[in-house]
Amino acid sequence: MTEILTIAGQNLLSPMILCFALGLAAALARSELTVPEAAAKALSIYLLFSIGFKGGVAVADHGIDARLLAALAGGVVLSFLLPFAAFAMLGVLTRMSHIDRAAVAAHYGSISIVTFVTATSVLAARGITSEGYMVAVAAAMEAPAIISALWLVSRSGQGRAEMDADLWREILLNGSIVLLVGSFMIGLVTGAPGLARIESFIVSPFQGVLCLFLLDMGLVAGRGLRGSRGVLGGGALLFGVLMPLAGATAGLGMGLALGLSTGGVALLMTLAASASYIAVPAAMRVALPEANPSVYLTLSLGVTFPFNLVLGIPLYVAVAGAVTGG
Amino acid sequence: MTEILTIAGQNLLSPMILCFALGLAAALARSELTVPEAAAKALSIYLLFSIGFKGGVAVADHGIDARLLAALAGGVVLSFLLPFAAFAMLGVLTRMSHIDRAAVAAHYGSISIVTFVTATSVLAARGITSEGYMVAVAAAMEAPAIISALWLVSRSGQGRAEMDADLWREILLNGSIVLLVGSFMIGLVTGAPGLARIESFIVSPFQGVLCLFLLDMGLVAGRGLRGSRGVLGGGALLFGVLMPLAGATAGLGMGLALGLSTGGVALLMTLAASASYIAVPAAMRVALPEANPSVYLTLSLGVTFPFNLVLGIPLYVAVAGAVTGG
Amino acid sequence: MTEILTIAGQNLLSPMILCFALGLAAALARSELTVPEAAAKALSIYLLFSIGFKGGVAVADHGIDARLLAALAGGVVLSFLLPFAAFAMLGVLTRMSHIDRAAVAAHYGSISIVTFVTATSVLAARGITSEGYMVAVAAAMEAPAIISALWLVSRSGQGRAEMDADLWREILLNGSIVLLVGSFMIGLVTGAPGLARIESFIVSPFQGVLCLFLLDMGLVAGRGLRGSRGVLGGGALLFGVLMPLAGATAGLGMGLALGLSTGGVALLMTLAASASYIAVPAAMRVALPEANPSVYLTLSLGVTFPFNLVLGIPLYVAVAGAVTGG
Amino acid sequence: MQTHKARRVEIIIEAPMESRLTAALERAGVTGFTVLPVLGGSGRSGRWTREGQVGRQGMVAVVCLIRPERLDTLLEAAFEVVERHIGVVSVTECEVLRAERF
Amino acid sequence: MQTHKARRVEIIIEAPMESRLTAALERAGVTGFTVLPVLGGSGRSGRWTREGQVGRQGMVAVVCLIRPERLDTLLEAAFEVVERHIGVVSVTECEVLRAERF
Amino acid sequence: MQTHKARRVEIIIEAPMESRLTAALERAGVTGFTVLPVLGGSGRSGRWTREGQVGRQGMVAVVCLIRPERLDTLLEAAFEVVERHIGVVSVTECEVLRAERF
Ligand SMILES: Nc1ncnc2c1ncn2[C@@H]1O[C@H](COP(=O)(O)O)[C@@H](O)[C@H]1O
Ligand SMILES: Nc1ncnc2c1ncn2[C@@H]1O[C@H](COP(=O)(O)O)[C@@H](O)[C@H]1O
Ligand SMILES: Nc1ncnc2c1ncn2[C@@H]1O[C@H](COP(=O)(O)O)[C@@H](O)[C@H]1O
Ligand code: NA
Ligand code: NA
Ligand code: NA
Repeated sequence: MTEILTIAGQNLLSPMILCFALGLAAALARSELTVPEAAAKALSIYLLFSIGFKGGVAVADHGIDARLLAALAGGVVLSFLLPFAAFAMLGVLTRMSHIDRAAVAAHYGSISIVTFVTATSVLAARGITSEGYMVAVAAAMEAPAIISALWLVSRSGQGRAEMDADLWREILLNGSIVLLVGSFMIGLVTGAPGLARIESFIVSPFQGVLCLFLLDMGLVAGRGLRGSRGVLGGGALLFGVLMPLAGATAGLGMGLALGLSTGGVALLMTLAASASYIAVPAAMRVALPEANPSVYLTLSLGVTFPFNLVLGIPLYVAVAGAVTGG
Repeated sequence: MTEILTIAGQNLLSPMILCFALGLAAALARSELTVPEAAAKALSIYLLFSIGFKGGVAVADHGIDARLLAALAGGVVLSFLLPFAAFAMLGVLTRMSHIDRAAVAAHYGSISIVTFVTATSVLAARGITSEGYMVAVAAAMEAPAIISALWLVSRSGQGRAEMDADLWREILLNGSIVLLVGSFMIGLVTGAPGLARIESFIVSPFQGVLCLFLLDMGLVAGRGLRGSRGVLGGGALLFGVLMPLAGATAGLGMGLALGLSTGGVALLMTLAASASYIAVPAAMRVALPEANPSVYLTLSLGVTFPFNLVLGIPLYVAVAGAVTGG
Repeated sequence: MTEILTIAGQNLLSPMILCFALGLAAALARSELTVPEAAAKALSIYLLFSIGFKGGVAVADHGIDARLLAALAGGVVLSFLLPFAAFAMLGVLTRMSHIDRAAVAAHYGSISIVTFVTATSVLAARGITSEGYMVAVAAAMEAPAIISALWLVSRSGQGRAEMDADLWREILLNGSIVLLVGSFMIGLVTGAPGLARIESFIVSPFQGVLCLFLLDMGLVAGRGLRGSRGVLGGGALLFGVLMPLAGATAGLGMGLALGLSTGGVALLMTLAASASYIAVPAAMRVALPEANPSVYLTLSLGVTFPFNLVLGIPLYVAVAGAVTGG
Repeated sequence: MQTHKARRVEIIIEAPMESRLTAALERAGVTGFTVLPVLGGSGRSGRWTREGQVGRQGMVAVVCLIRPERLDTLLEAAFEVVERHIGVVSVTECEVLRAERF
Repeated sequence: MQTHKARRVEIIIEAPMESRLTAALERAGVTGFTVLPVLGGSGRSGRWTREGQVGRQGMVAVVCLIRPERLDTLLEAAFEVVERHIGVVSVTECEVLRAERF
Repeated sequence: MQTHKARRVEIIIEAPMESRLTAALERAGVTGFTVLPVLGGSGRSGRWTREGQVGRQGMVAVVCLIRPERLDTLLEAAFEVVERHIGVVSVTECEVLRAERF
């Protein structure tokens, strides 16, 4: 317990979280501060490239771990199953339409890579290592949840999901998956000598870049929250906090079953607890245009993302440490 | 005197000033070289964040200085009063309309944060320290001058200033104030440990980023100058050089009265000498649409900004050193 | 021979080339991964500034080399003459129209600065030094080829080239020439002390930035290739590989005649072998609007650029080493 | 296809005035509008380009499709805001699909 | 100068649907179109701006100049794509130079 | 509100030609125009998007509101520049506020 509080306190007072809070506050106060779209996208490319590359180098260093494939499969299973839990929980807590519930469920089965990146930086600050291939697991968990959600819609007969080959390609080859997996493989191939050549670009400035990126995330989340006041009822807000906890619990079980390290368990909990706000929303606009974007974006970006960032991650790290004895 | 020449010489041959000169020359020669708007904005976010954060950390390290509040008040007073001096000087030197004079006056009471940043980098290069809270003073000096200018207009009855609650919010919560104050507070809270985590992002590359940013400022200033040939007469040009000297003198007096360090005095002189070209122009377009933007932009960005950068800052640093004996 | 294979192998497995390959693969697989235009332009500004500055500092350190002017003249001569070789080779290998041949020829006489930058990074990785003024040679080689191409068109009477003073200014003061020459001169003036101030910005992150930039180049080249399938016949493709080899041979001869160092010869070979895809295409759209942009862009960006990057540069470095005994 | 008469109003205005214009449009009962970026332009107050700018100066184009009978209310609301500022307002006749949206 | 009657169709649509719309236009025999960026807007589904977005959400404007006789085919193709999605379609009469291009 | 007849000319042209076009317009006595960015498009010379580009290729849209009687001068000036280049020109009838501005 004190462990949790210590981590939470340290986390709360880290420059990253304070930057996020600054962005949130600025947006809620209607400041015109903005990070240009192109700059925010460039920062996210940097973060994805850096984390993928470092993951690949870590795997190259330690040799391909036998658990790599098992972990990938475990992540995919989680991403497939979590939407069902989310869908059911929304049925209990809210009066959302069938389609909205399915769309939200897709988001919570998928993952938020920024939440993942922030968790890796919390682990790094505490000196906890993790499996390098967790970035590959993150990539593998992006898409399966979409299938579950579309299946939930088609089963109900209350809507029509528009899936075509183009959409599948867009989902599976979306920018963050390609960049994450691609840079992971580059890191794997070039290993430590490759890292040495670009270390002062992708390692040292990483946490500072993350600060600016989270500042922008705070601005975007805050603007989203302001624009959608009244969209979410109390039940939905509750869902936005309970669902990550449920996801983290599932991630914990899976992580232990896979025999991951303390850091690996904490990251899998974070992945399961996080909700997508880039890849899945775009897919939903195409496949389920009737679902209300305000609902799913506000939940995933306005509620769950801040919750994970501020309270969730320290909690998951502490629990993973306690359970694995790490 | 030799001191001034030495500093001026070193300053003139620094990469920053040469980058500014390159931009200016390229624009005047009508090269199509441009820094994309989004990139320039990203660079300015970096500079503001870095300088605010480092200021906060400095204050956290040395403890809250008793003079902090006094310095803030002193800055606000300067920003309120300088527009009256500017307005009067314009009346003597030029035949500008009442409204144009008021609009220009607002710019010179307010501050240019890039000029401030460049001055901190000149101080750093000479090993002169300054009060960390000077960035907060800079933020506090952005807005008051606008009030003075609008009062000058309403008093004259020769125009109508459109002020509404929205405009006040836009001015007080404009991007650079929020970012500067916000990152100052983050630095204050996280202190040296926070800085350690992001040092290689916000400290080491700082001067290089400033170079590219000044390159862009040179391009923008040069394009502005080309587009507004003939807008300014000799009197206005003279104002663009005399007013910063007047402002610096006022800043010197205030700095000595406040008992600031050598570096602090030099920075307050720089702030008082500098003229806004971001926040105030936008406010003027809303509040005083009849004022001619070419006049105030050309003066502040095309004349006073280069003057301060090249000659003003070394002069203020040398004078502050001589007067405080620092 | 083994030397070539070693260099080629090391090059192939460097993070830079793998990033380029990742971008190419992503684009060919129709992933929606993109680097925002503003970010890509910002990266290229960084690369040009950094390489120009470092070149200037190198010249400042070693003193102005007597061969500087000769090297500039040599580069200009190459740029003037190579279009004739290209034009003739296209006549033999393809059935392109006169105008298309001239337009393509202009590209191959001019240079690709990214190819040059990549070559400097390969040299640096192998510890081979080169003349700092090679960046000035690169800048000098951008424009002359355009004149040769327009002369080829006007001589033939089969088209009309639209040249005006504006176009000359646009070509001679295009962004990359101005930035390269400007930062070279800044480096020359500020020398090692200037470098020390911005070293952690322009030196250490350089190779990492190059990685992200080449990722984007891969994406752009891949999208270009997809969009222009069928535009090039086998003869044109062959030209895209043979012409750089011919250019490199000319560059080798010129480099030896000039008495350049091993690194200098390798860089001059690279410059001669590379083809423009920024400055020249824009000039061709204005001067020779009837020439088909798909043809020259696909050849220079889709065929020759990857060829040089992957095979050409290691070959030129190895040959330069073998011939100069460096 | 079934189309319906409407008007397309295009207002080019300084960026700092954008939020004031759209607020006025909303007060005037306009149900929708679209904001497009502007790179540069020229008019009585001279030539400008986005590249010669720092900060959020510059202009935007606000496009508004509206039923013909509501045009006058819109123009009055827009004029109120535009009056003292630089910028231009143009109105074109057009047809729209899905009239229920306007 | 010699001009020719044509129609200018403007379709404002969500960015993720852009490639589907342009593919449908091409299938309907449209020979050309231009895509413009959109900064923000407002409609039945509320207000949005590019700044309140992550990823590739947002909208684009697709402008299509077309011979009058081809208008119906185009509108049907566009409607097919737009139908279930947010966005607006407007048609204006216009004149074009160089009719051979359309 | 009082409006005045005018024409809205929209010229979509390659970015390297922009300055030549606006210079020609100014020589033809055009008092104002607005330049909008273009993301991509398709035409006789094929499909292009801003993302498949390096450097300053790409296109822009130049919008020009003009009194009807000046239209021909404008079109001739524009045609001069556009003639050998890819791009399209369209003209729409419109009404403008504040006629004294045109
Ligand atoms: N005739 C026009 N056609 C199109 N845009 C115009 C016209 N006149 C002015 N504008 C736009 O409105 C801005 C301000 O115009 P003005 O108020 O005349 O200075 C210009 O920079 C243009 O972007
Ligand atoms: N009346 C209108 N005029 C111009 N643009 C509109 C209009 N209505 C909707 N839009 C645009 O279409 C988008 C979606 O509209 P809607 O489907 O009504 O939510 C809005 O965000 C606007 O960009
Ligand atoms: N019918 C059209 N409608 C709208 N824009 C067009 C049309 N035709 C061409 N364009 C635009 O003009 C550019 C060049 O067209 P083209 O000269 O036909 O290759 C295209 O990339 C489009 O941006
Ligand atoms: Na999840
Ligand atoms: Na001041
Ligand atoms: Na060449």
